[in-house]
Amino acid sequence: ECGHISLSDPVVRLGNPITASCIISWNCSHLKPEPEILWKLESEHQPGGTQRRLPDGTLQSNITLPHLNHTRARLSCYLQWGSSYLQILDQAELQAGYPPPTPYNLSCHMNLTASSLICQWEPGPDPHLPTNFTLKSFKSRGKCQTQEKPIPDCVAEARQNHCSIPRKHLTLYQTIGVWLQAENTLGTSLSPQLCFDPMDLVKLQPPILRALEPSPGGAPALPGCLWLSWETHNSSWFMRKKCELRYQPRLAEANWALVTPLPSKSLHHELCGLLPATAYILQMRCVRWPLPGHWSDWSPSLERNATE
Amino acid sequence: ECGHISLSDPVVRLGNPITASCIISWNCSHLKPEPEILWKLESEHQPGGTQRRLPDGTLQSNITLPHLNHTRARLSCYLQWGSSYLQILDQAELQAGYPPPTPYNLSCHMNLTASSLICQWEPGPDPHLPTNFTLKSFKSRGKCQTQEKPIPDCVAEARQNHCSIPRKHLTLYQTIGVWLQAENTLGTSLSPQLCFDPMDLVKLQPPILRALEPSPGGAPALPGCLWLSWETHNSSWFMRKKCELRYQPRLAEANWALVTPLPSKSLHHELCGLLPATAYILQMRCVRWPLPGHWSDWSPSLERNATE
Amino acid sequence: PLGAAGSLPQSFLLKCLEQVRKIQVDGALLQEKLCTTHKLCHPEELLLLGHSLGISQAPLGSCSSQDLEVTSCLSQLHSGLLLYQHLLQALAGISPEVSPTLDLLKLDIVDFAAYIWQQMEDLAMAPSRQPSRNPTPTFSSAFQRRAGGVLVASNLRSFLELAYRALRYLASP
Repeated sequence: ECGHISLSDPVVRLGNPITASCIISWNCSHLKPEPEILWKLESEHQPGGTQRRLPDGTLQSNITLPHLNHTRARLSCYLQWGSSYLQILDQAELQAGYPPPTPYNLSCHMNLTASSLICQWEPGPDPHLPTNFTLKSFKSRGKCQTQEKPIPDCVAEARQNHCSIPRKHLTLYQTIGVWLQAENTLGTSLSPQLCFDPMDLVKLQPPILRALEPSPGGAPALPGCLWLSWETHNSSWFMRKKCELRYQPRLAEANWALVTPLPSKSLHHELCGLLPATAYILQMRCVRWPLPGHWSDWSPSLERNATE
Repeated sequence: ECGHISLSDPVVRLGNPITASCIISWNCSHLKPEPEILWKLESEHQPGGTQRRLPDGTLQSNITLPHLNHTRARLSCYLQWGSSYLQILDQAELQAGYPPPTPYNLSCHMNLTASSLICQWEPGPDPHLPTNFTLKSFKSRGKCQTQEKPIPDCVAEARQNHCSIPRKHLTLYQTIGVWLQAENTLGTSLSPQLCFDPMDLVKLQPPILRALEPSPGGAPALPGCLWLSWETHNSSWFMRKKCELRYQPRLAEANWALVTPLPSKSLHHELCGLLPATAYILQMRCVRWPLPGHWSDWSPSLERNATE
Repeated sequence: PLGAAGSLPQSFLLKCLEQVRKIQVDGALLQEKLCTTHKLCHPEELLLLGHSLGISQAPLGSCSSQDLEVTSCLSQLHSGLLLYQHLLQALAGISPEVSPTLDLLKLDIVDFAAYIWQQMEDLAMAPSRQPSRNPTPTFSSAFQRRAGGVLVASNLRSFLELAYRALRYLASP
């Protein structure tokens, strides 16, 4: 081999020193006048290489870059003799960054429609190195002191800060232990462990809100009323839940009024005491109840005019 | 097994007869009074089953449906004894259709941008059965009398009547033999074989046509003129080609006028002799030339007013 | 000394010219990719390495205009294309960004070599055996494959320029 760069470490902490050595074979270096080994970081000349001829005739240069401040950089070993063109003999890819910061805000919710447990997290500052995030979990009981059965790792896709554990890997209504492992060449870090029953973190789909006409045959409609019906997504049909309705007139600086608790389904709900002939915005959300769960997102807004 | 239907053939030609036999085990048929095996096609009772008790105690019924006119149908074997509910013991899926018709109008063109040979065909009337279309081809020389090297099959996606052979499977500038095989449960049919050099079937991308302002410094523009430039897609840069321009005034029943041949690139082309101050629609297409090839599609229309 | 120039079909020469231009485009793309992706833009910086790796130039002496001899020119063109085909094969695994361009260049060279050989056979101009394979350099690192790519593309460029001049001369009426 004509020339070869070897590195103290191909990946270092950003700002740390890195030492490289370039060895050039006899047949590539027995030139007149005696050639000089030069170093470049990207296209910038790097002085300070110490060069010597080894007993076996090879030519060696060592250099230490005191602070590597590039997250990616190409280090090149050149040979110069006389007025000839600088000859590149080898290049090495340098990488610098940080060990993975401890991921935080790990939170999960059970999605009944997708039948999977979705966990997301905050990765923390960018370590500038390819970092793998793996959601580790195990089936357990009680406070997750013992690992009953491991659950296959859930490896997040590149640059994604969420991962889904499919239903077939979960035991519902029993606790599972979950934590996140972040790993790159410079180290590994673990998030705190969570311990929960996936069903206690169920997040329902938003309910479906529909406007109704005033009841046809009924008494003449009072002013300042409107009628609506709602139902929840069938994937959570089996769950007892409660809902709440918020509404506000479509006026500047209006505040939300809240009606809570409401049943998870109503074929005909009358809302009165509103400003007559005024447009109102209504939204609803539901939560598993009395058993624990996450509130669903608010439903898409329904716009409706109160009666005159 | 309680009951089992066996068929002469699970797939028959539409309108052909089909024979089925239903065998019911002793422990499912030793009932009082002697049970009767009944047949239904979908939900329609089928008379004509011949029933007998076999020496080993099993009960068997055979039936022949003279003309199966459903392309898909479910044949069910029932047991009735006394006034009890009819019991389904087995079901079989019947399929009927036709052998694949001979595909026709097989044609191919070489797409330089996608670097692949795209062949399409007419599948012929629907045989009502899942039918696979496979483009078969081989590398050859001259008139494709000899198979030099097979090319991997190109299996068309379901309900697609085209297939693309990627560049890595092709030898350009040498002839390849290509034909289409259509296959389903009832048979196979082959299209006639084509023999061509893929590059002789190159179809260029349409050229890019641009309007130009009258040359700034030049003499005052004559009435009834317009200026344009054009260039072809860089994927065919290496090919010698010719182009043609067609234009017509944006008037009812106007006819296209044709300017041919034109070079494949022009930085500044003047077109005069037009109706002054009239809007014109212009389009251009190109073809490999003098070597053979397919004309490109016409370029998107360019609309321009001729000078007053 | 044109030799069998008259016997070369015009469509053969036109298709040869087209293939040379196609390979020139592929080669230029390879050089551009190696420069933008790996900052290896100057073959002059890699001559010493190229010499030590044994990357040789393909001779085209019989195609130079002074003493153009058709049969040996086609034969040298064919052998040269085989040399570049094997050199490019040795560069496999050059880098994910450059590989697609390298593969397309290789395919076009393989096809052009096969096209010339077939025509020489059809015109009974082909030597009895395909030329023996020169020893191909071994590239022992990603850097050497990229540097080798720059040198091969540069050599191929001058090889094709010479070939193009000869073919255009043969195709001229």
